[in-house]
Amino acid sequence: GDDDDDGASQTGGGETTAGAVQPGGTVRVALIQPTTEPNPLLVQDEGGAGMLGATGEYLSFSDENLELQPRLAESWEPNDDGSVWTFKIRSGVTFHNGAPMTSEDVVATFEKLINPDGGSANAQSALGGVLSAGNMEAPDETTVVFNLDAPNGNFPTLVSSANYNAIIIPADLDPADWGQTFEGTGPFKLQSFTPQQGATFVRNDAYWGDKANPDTVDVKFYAEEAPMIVALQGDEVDFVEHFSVAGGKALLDNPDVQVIAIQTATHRQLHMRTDKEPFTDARVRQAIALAIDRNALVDGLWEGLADIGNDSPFAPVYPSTDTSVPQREQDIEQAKQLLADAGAEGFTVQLDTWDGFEIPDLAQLVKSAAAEIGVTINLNITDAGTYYGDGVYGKSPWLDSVMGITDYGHRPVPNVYLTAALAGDPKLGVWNSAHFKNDDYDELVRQYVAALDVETQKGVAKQIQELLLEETPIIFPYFYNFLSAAKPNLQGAVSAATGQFDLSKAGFTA
Amino acid sequence: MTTIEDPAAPIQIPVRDEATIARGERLRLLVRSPGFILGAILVGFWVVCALFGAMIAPQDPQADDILNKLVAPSGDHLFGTDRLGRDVFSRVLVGAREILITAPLATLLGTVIGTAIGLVTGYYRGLVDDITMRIVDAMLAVPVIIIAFLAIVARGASRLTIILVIGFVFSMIIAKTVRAAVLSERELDYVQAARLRNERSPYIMFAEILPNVMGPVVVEFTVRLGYAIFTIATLAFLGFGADPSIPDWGRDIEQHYAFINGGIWWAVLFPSLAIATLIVGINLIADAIAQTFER
Amino acid sequence: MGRFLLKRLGLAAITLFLLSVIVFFGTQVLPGNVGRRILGPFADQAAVDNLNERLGTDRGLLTQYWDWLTGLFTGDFGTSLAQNVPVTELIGNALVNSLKLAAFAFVLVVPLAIVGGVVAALKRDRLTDRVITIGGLSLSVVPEFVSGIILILVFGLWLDVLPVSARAPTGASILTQLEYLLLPALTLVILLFGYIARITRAGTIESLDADYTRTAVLKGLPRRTVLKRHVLRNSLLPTIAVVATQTGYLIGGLVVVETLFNYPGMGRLIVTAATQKDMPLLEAAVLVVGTIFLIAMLFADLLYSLLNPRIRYSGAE
Amino acid sequence: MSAEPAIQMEDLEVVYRVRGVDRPVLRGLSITIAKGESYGLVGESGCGKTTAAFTIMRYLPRNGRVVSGSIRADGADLLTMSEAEVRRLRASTISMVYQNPGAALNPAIRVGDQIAEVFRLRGHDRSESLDRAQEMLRKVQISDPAGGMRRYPHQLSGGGQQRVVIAMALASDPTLLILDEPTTGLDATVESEVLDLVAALREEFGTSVLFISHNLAVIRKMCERVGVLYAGRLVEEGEAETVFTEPRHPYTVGLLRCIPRGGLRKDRDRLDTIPGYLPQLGADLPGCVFADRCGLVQEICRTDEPPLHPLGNGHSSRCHFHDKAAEVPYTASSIPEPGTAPANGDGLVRLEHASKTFSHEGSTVRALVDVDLSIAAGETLGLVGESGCGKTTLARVLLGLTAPDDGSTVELDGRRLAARVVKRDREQVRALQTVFQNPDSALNRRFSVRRIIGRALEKLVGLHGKRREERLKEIASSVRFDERLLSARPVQLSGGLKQRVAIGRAFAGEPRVVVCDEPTSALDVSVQAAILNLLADLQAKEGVTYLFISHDLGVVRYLADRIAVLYLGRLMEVGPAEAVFNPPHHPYTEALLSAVPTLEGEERPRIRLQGEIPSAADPPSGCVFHTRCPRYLGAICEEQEPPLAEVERGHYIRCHIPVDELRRIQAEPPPPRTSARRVEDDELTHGLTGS
Ligand SMILES: Nc1ncnc2c1ncn2[C@@H]1O[C@H](COP(=O)(O)OP(=O)(O)OP(=O)(O)O)[C@@H](O)[C@H]1O
Ligand SMILES: Nc1ncnc2c1ncn2[C@@H]1O[C@H](COP(=O)(O)OP(=O)(O)OP(=O)(O)O)[C@@H](O)[C@H]1O
Ligand SMILES: [Mg+2]
Ligand SMILES: [Mg+2]
Repeated sequence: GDDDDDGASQTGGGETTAGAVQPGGTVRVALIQPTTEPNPLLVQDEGGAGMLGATGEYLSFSDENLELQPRLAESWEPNDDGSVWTFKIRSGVTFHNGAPMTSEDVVATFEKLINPDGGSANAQSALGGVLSAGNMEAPDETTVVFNLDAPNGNFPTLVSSANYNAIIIPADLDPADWGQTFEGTGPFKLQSFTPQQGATFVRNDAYWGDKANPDTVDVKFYAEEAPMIVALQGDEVDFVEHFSVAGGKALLDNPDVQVIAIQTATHRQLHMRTDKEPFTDARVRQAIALAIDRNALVDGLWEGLADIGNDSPFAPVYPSTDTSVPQREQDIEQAKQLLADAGAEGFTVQLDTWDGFEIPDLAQLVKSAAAEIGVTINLNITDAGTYYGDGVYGKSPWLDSVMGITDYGHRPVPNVYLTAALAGDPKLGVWNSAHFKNDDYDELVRQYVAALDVETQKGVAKQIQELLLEETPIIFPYFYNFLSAAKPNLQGAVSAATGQFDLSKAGFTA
Repeated sequence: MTTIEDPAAPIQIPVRDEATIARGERLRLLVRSPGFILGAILVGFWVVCALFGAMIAPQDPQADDILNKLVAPSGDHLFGTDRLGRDVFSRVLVGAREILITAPLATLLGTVIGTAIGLVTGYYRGLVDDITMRIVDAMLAVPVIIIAFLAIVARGASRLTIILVIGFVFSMIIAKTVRAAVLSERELDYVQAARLRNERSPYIMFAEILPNVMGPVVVEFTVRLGYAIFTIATLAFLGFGADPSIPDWGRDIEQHYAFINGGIWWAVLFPSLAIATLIVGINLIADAIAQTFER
Repeated sequence: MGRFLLKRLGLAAITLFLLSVIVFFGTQVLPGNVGRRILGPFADQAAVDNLNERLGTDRGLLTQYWDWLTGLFTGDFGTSLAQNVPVTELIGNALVNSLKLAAFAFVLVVPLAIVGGVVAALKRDRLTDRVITIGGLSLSVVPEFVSGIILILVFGLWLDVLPVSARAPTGASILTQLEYLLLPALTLVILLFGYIARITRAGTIESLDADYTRTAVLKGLPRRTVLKRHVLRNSLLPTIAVVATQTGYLIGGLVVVETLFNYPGMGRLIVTAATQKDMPLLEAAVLVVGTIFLIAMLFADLLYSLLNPRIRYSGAE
Repeated sequence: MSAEPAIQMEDLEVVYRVRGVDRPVLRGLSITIAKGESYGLVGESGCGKTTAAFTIMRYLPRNGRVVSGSIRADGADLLTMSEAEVRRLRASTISMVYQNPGAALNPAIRVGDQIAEVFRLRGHDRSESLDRAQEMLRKVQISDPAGGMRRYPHQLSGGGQQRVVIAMALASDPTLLILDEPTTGLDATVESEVLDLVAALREEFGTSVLFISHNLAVIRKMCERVGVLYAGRLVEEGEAETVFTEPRHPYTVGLLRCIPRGGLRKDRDRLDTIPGYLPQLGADLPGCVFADRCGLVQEICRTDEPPLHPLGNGHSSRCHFHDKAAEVPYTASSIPEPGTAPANGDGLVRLEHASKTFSHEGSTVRALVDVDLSIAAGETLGLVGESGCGKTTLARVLLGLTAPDDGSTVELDGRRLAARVVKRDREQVRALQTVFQNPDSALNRRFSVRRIIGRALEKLVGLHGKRREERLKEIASSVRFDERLLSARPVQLSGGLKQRVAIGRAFAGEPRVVVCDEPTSALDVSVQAAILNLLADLQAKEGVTYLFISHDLGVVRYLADRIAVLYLGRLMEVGPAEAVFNPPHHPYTEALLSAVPTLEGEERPRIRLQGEIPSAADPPSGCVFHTRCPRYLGAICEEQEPPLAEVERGHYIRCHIPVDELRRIQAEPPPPRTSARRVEDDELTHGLTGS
């Protein structure tokens, strides 16, 4: 079931042109410029993830439906409580340099990623508290055993492509040198790479699976979205790895472009500090949430290409989300009433955030929504560096502000959102900008994480969703789609919400 | 002894030399030149908008209406609506305020500091002058936009930062111009005459020389003002500006230029025209002033 | 002349040194911590400290400056923090791109503007003059992001005759490369034409009004000869200086144009380096831009003195 | 040679369009210059001389236009010619040389090429043109013509540049050569050489000359016929001799009376002036153009334009009362009684071993070398010398504006003065004031006259408020400056009025010594006369001491009690005015004096200086004058610097030649020109060795 995906939809005026895909060819890709060197440990941006995924492969690939497609792992099994996971590694796979890929390489890769001094910050945000260094074994060439810190039902996802740093690299390769060769096992291998300009990849004829269709993939980096869009319109690229609704309006209405939309959990969190006036009272937080017209946001900001959020991280895309929990809708009257009840009418508060994506727009819309219930919001919009600061409590507007908007990228499971952003234990809740502390909640999350099957998860999820609706430490207004665009004659291009793209099956129709 | 050889003749205005035109005459000429008039109309319009824009504007420039975003110009919205459904016409009118506060202040700051530096270095010359001019040269080797950019990344995009950094860079350019004027001015005999009265150097610099270099200073001010607007708009375009709900031409363009290829031109065109007309207006004035001083 | 040159060179060297000081200490004002910038907000503080120590960014500023300066002399510009490649490599690529664009823009605009300025001067105060000066002025005050966008729309999308990004596919011929560079270069032409034409006009008028031109006319020389031999030679002197002063901007200040046309030149490199707090890259890039500017000024001085015997021989007397 | 005149202007009316109005500049000008004739055009600044010249060249400014009249050059109607014909005319028939040769040559082209251009135009090929150009340079007596070819204009001296311009003008072998103030701005010594050259070349080429100048003496020397222009109208015309000896127009009479000619002295004679100003450009002048300033004016003068009355022998005057012209009443009052006794022997100001060395770009210039000089209270010391000899430097050292070298002493009242004015006390600063050469530069153009003089009163005398205002008015009246003009700015004043303001400022602090650095050289003669009178009056009244610098020997002679002669920063001669002006004097002084053309036109024995002033950066050995000395003695001059010896009481000369020898040889006619320099005079040498 590789081709017809429910999660990905083709929208826009563009239709794929029918006809047989021709072999070979060069696919020209527009990719947002990576912010760091290509280094599996350092990458924490979309462009960088795209580079990793261009030649590297993961144990499994998290597809548009958040299902895991086996790649370097053929299969995986948990023990009874989900605290030990055993992965069967594919045999006969070689790196581009010809060396065989074995379980040793897998263990070495993950040891490097979670190394407490100098590992990958991003990989650790997923694996922290789940997997500790030294707890992996490779009993034979094709087996890897992960001994987890605590039971975890979603562990395979955490080591899949969703954790984009986790490409398997040779055990003896220093990740800092990865950029010189782009060593990996994927269907394409590096031909050339120029920092800040682009890279060219060619077919790996020694690939273990179906050989890639295009001869070459030519990636150009773009510092901004607009020129990428223009490049596609001007026929200078065939595939735009990612674009936004706001910047890509021209593509959405354009019959000469195919737009590929993937439902994701990417979202914004509007936090309100539960330990600071005026938001100590849950009714005040609810009032703000009720003032916002989410339908208008989804239609206006996202042209409908987003899911409405219900003030919990449980996005509609997650199988574990209980969709029967009633959706919060705009209700100005009730909001005013709640404010009156809480005795907090007409206050003024500052909203901190940064200048990226549609965030300033959202901030302004929140500001005018709040104005409707008599609340004055002053915007303080800075650059990302200022907003995130040092990323620790006391040194970061993100974590210290009374009210703020933070961007959260897509995760295949909601675990990070549930713990890092909301857990009361400061060791776990490292990004808890709302300073939310609720023991019931913490217990529910523990249960959710340990649950091994979707039905159990769903049961716990319902309780969490209801609890968060009541408490509303964070407003989740929407989860928006990941959009890629391609020329109509390009078929089979696949992208992932985490930034990787797979063009091995891509090709041009006549 | 009391014979008056020169009769009490009427004041000789341009008798001796048609080319030297008295000040009043100069002003009259200036005010009459078509370039100046056009420039004054353009700039005057925007100044009125800056002062009373909020009253003139048909709608609240900050009021969003997300479901009516990017609507083409029509009777309801003369210039259409922007990405949040705000009225572009109102935003353009009110947007004059932001730039007409920052740009003149920045230029004024640069002019005042630059004039002072230019006067002092040009008057004293010597080592201080050499060092100052080398530093100025070194600073000017880096493009203005880069310096401004670094300062803003460093200090945040507050109005104050923008004023300070642009003022700072301009002060060097202006210092060079003023210095050159002072260098030739200080060779004139009235400066020696002042020394022969035991005047203090500050008096000579600021009371005697300064009025005589005001011509280049005024010209520099107007020319720089145009550049200040250009630079500030460019910074806003690069994404530096304070609260995005406050109308700002450069930033509004930045927010919408990506829509152009989707056929949505109004949200960019009108603020662009606003910037262009304002700068053209200022340059026309600058040109007219420069020409009057040249005579 | 040797003396004149030597003096200029000496001054340029001092200026360059000051520039290095300004650049180095100026970039230190950027907020935030280098290690934190690289590792991102989510990284562990210990890892950040570790990295800072490894990068040497925890040492005293003067020590860092000294190391940097001595490094420069041995051709070691340092390693980019963000990209972990030698800074020279990144700058090399960007610089070549910037130089190409700048050269192309110059080749287009300088002759055009000189002709425009001279024609305006000859038709002083007549309609042609007004059209050239006011028209040029109006064009030159339209910010690049406005003119660039319009050019993209008209030539790239509607007429679809020119590529919209400036970067030609690798291995493209010179001609193709120029085709790709045409739109950004045109944007710069629009920006610079009015300015250069204005200076040329002023210079030409000055030399048209000069006594030596009168002498030439009164000698009975044909108008063409007067213009070619007597007027232009002297009138282009100010233009040289002005063209030179634009190089700094053209090499390092094209942030907007490079962004619009997705052209990886020095301007964008500097902006990226600044936002990423990639100090070695930022410092080196700004220094390179400044140096090129100074070289251009030096070159202009030289040319100026070659065309102007007063300067050429002043050292000799 | 045909009988056609070289140029014939007939009823020429020329206007300039200023702010939309046509303003007449030339009013019915008719001048005819015969082939081979030299014609002089004189008149105050702004009367239209240059306009006339450019009209002939068909080179009026863009706003200028010929309204009516005709010009015929060699028979052809010049005003109706096509552009191409005009070009041919300029290339072959009429050439022009004008003031400021430095600007007239293209700075970027070698002079040889600039001259050769003319020959190329006439169809010669490149190398031939260059040869001919070199030949022209030889003709204009450029030393080393071959080397001169390769020089750039800035590498030549002012005189050299003017020679090149003349060479260029004559290269086309024109019928008519127009010279517009060709020597204004040049030193008298250089001027006389250039004038000699022009005269010689005119003879050689047989060219007609239109010679424009405001210097009557120069015109007298150079021209056969002369026309006097006033406000665009020719008011008198005739043989130069006749016009200058028997002027028949009040304007000409006035001009001649203004000039401090030989023999006039401030204590005996008063210069006459012409009151008022030239009418404004384009003023409506229905009657006689000169009526407003004329001492003979009658009602008819204001209403009826006088015709050009022929007076016989080509002499004509445009005056209703031409027969009474010579009797125009004098405007000036009598000589004022001296207030204090002039010139008592004691030095009020003294310079001792005053030296000044400038270093510039590695080379050093000794602008002043060991000058000893004292000026007595109440006297006027005239300081003369060629341009660059250090006159201004000396003045600035005295004033404290330039610090002299160590070892130099400046004393006032026997008390040593600080080197810099800032270190001097208020009384000392007050005591020494100055009047600068150029009032445009000396007066702050942003200040009103009131502020300019008032500030001096405040700073120097400490007067404020009402007392300041009172004193201000007193000063204004003593410099004859209408107090109604006190709020005017300098730009609104004429040159003469500006200089009065400058003088008023200098006198505000009741100074004891006033340094006047060429105070009248930027002014017209009539204005100059008024200023000189004023200075003389002020001295008589206030008893001030003057250090009066000028390159115009006539002016110096009129005003100075004693005279000092500087050459290359050295004092060559100093003594009472009459002693210096009469033999025996230093050969350099002798040469300076003989270079000045006189109004009387009498051909004085001419001593010519050879070569150019040596560079002050690299002065000759021995006597610095030996390279140019017409009375060069021999090796001793090159080896030994002569002392400044007292030859008579109070008269010092720095020369190896004994004073008696000087007296004797200077009474004789000068040695022939060619032998001037290196020929040894046995007798002299003997005389010297004998002593
Ligand atoms: N282009 C012009 N436009 C208007 N007025 C002019 C122009 N050129 C000269 N004038 C005026 O015309 C008058 C005559 O000028 P012109 O230069 O012919 O006088 P001149 O006798 O040569 O004076 P000078 O001795 O100062 O050279 C002056 O009042 C001058 O100011
Ligand atoms: N500031 C200076 N720096 C260098 N050299 C100078 C300076 N001022 C004067 N000189 C030189 O000193 C010499 C004497 O100059 P000074 O101005 O005293 O001459 P002057 O007799 O007043 O000449 P003029 O008649 O032209 O006014 C000249 O060679 C001049 O070039
Ligand atoms: Mg003249
Ligand atoms: Mg002098």
